[in-house]
Amino acid sequence: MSLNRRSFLASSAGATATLAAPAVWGASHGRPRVVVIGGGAGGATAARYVAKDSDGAIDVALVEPTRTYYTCFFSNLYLGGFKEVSDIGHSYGTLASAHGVNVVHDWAVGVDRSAKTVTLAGGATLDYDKLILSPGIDFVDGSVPGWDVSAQNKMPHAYKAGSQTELLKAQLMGMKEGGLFIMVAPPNPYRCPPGPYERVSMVAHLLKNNNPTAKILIADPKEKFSKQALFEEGWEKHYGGMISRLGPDFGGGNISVDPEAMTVDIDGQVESADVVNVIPAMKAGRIAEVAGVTDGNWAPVNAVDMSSKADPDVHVLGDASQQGDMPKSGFSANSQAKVCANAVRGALTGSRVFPARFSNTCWSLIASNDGVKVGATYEATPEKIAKVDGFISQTGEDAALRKATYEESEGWYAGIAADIFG
Amino acid sequence: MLRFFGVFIPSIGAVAVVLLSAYVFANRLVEKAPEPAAAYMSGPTAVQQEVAPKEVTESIGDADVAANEAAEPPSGIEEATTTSPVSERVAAGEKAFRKCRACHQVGEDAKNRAGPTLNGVVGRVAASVDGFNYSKAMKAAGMRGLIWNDEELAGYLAKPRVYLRGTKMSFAGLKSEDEIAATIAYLKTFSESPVGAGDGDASAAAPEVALDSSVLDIEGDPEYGEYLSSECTTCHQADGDDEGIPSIVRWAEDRFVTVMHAYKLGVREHPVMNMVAGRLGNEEIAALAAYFAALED
Amino acid sequence: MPMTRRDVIVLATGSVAAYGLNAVPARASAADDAIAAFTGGAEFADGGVVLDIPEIAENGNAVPISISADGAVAIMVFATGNPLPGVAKFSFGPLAASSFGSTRIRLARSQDVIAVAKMEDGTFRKTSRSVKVTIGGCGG
Amino acid sequence: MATGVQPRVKLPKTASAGDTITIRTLINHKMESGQRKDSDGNIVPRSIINRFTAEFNGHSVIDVQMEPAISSNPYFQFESTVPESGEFVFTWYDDDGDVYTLSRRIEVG
Repeated sequence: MSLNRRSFLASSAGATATLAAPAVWGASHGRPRVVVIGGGAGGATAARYVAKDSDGAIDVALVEPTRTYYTCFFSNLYLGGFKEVSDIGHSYGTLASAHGVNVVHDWAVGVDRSAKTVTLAGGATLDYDKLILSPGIDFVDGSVPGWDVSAQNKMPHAYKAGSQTELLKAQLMGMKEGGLFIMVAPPNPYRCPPGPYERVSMVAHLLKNNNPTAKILIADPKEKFSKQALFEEGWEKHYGGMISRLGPDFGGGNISVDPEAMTVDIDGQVESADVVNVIPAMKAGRIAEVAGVTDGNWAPVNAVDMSSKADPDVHVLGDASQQGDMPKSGFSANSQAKVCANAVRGALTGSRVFPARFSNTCWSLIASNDGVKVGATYEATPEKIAKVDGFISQTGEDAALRKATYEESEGWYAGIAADIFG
Repeated sequence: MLRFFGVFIPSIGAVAVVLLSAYVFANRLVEKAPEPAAAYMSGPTAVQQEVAPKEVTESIGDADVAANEAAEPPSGIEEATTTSPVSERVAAGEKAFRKCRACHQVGEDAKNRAGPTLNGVVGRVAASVDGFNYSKAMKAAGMRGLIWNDEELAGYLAKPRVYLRGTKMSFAGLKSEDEIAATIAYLKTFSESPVGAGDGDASAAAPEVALDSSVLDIEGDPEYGEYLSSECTTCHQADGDDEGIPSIVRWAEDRFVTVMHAYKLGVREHPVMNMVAGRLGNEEIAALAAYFAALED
Repeated sequence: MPMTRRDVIVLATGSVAAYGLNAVPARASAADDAIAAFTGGAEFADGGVVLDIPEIAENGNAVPISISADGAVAIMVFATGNPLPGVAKFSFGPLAASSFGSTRIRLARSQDVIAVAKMEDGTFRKTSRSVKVTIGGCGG
Repeated sequence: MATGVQPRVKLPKTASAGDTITIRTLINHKMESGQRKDSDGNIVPRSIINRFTAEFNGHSVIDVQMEPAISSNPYFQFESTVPESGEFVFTWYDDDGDVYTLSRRIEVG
């Protein structure tokens, strides 16, 4: 998950033990050192691949405050009742035991790029030869007037999986009969372009069974969204009349909320809602900004090795990076991590470095056994990560194909989880 | 008329087996080609014709076995006493098959029991009997295109658990080569048209693209393959587990290469695989094949 | 995202399932009959109606369409390839600032969409547009 | 369909006399076409909004007769002249006999 400083300060449970004494670890020997910040799809993959492929030649530390990582991907399926929360939780045990990654459960709070050190909330300092930042997202303050993280227990974002996702589901389960669920959708660019719309599908699936007269309203600042035709076709087919979306032409981009009153003001029209899911505008996880590698909301990178344009010894992966044509997704982060790991290992040990190649596929579940997907391959150009080729599911596909697509997504989940966490 | 079909249909089947074997052997029999790798699209017949005649002569005998026996049910013991060497072999096979009967049924009313029915087993794709709960290893073998031809069956029957690690078949194996050959001959009598016997899966696993040996013989660079494999392991699990997405580890290299080219050329259809394979060159496919073939547990 | 409209043309073969897939495609005469019902069989001139609809509809369940005709009292829209060709009839009152309307319609498949305007003088005008129903959407 | 149907309208709050204003309307409704079959193969009965009207101070602006080919959650955009201050009344007629109305005042200054 992302390193949200504020949620850290708000919670006392997060930052306690560390596995090792990092200062000793840093100074004890001459092997090159890689520090990875953020144990999600980008960071954990990078840590695993650097450690696994260098076979002990490089010391790898992974800084991640949580001991159990809940993937954002498939968290919507938990909302829909297709997965248990335990299905999307992963521990870091294998990274440590099988690959020798030094997993440090703490928050990274400072980066000194000239001294090449990372400071942790617990006070320790880690030296690095190469720093890999994969902190995910944070929210842009004030992007939804009336909402800030202090309101997340009234109006959850559920866009970092875990307790927020569970809270949203509990609210949905407890919603009064015929109640109204409002989603405030985010502006581009944001984590997982089809995510909000898969979530709406899964919420509709949940409500269709538990609360069939309930309604869903999406307030959306975007004219168009990912897989729109597929989602709209599915919504009409499975949840006719339940879901409405107000785009910018109906003021979907002019929103404010009142978490105490549980109201959403859509372009001057005040709606009383029973459950409100606010997904604010996003930016790179805070530590990227602290490290000084962001330009605006995101961190520009060189596509060839995911190194920061501000510092060749700092690499930025996944959602936090300005990743050209690639969407912000767990798959993308995992793909970028491997390119980065190959380059970092080459720079530190002289191992062979192969050309960068990226790919992404995003599966979405619309209803039971009705899965769709979109994907593309990418390459590195001097300007950016550039798209090579792509595909998307078609409207009107038969049920068997959609079922197969869903089953494939389950296989993918098992595959990427093994690829990230070992 | 019935007798005529009894003879005829298995022959077609045998030829089909031959064409399949031709593919398997093409790599070895066709002269190492001097053509550039780019010429891998040579027509399927070009490769197959060169080897097919030889194989046909070798296989006709087997086809005849199947033909003769299919005409008369093997239950006719007196039939076995009519002294043709072929019939003798089948009779010996029937006897050997008693060891298998505890788990496997053949014949008209055969049903899946502890093991799948073996009607049509010769020439069919591994793990292709509907409704039988195969082991993960067997399913993976079917997915990568293992076809139960004489060679594969002989290997498997000799030492099942060595030949196919992870199989559920808890049988030590048949002891002598004669016994194995006889059992296969007997099983062929229940395999009217050994290849694609009314089963869509079989045709799907037949080699869809005939690749020039210059493509099949590229020595893959396993280190490059390891790097490239990271694109695969986002979905396909490196330890060979398969849950909705097939395992791709420890395939024979030429099978791997053929399947990837089938995706690349669109002969096999799957949007993700068509896209991924579409940008892999011959060297890259060979590298991947080399890496995954050698991958340990 | 990365998928351009041009890519989409190449990729797309889709049909629209939710509406009318099970129905027998309407014969041309069904649309002709519906138009005749609106015009009372009167002759009409081609042109003079603006029918704004995408050549390629990314989602057959919601195809944006705008119609206008200066001086029209009513404009009716027909989808010749739908099981029921009638779509909507816009009648403009005295306070309409223009004979203009915009909505979203369902198209069961690729087909011709026709707008017929009834003018103040009782004459009729017609414009037809061919629409390819396919799928688009952005990457990611 | 009588539950939870909520019409929405977007138009300016003020205008000058004689101005042309653009009005957008949206109502959530499944617009069941009567052409579709459910998973058991039975035709799902038609249930649509069949007419939409807009009036200003009792005078017609637009009157739309709708067929099942109008997309779910029907949307309309059109233009009105505003001669004076007054009230727009928007009305949607459901197949099931329900009528949904929404009024909006506009001040001409």
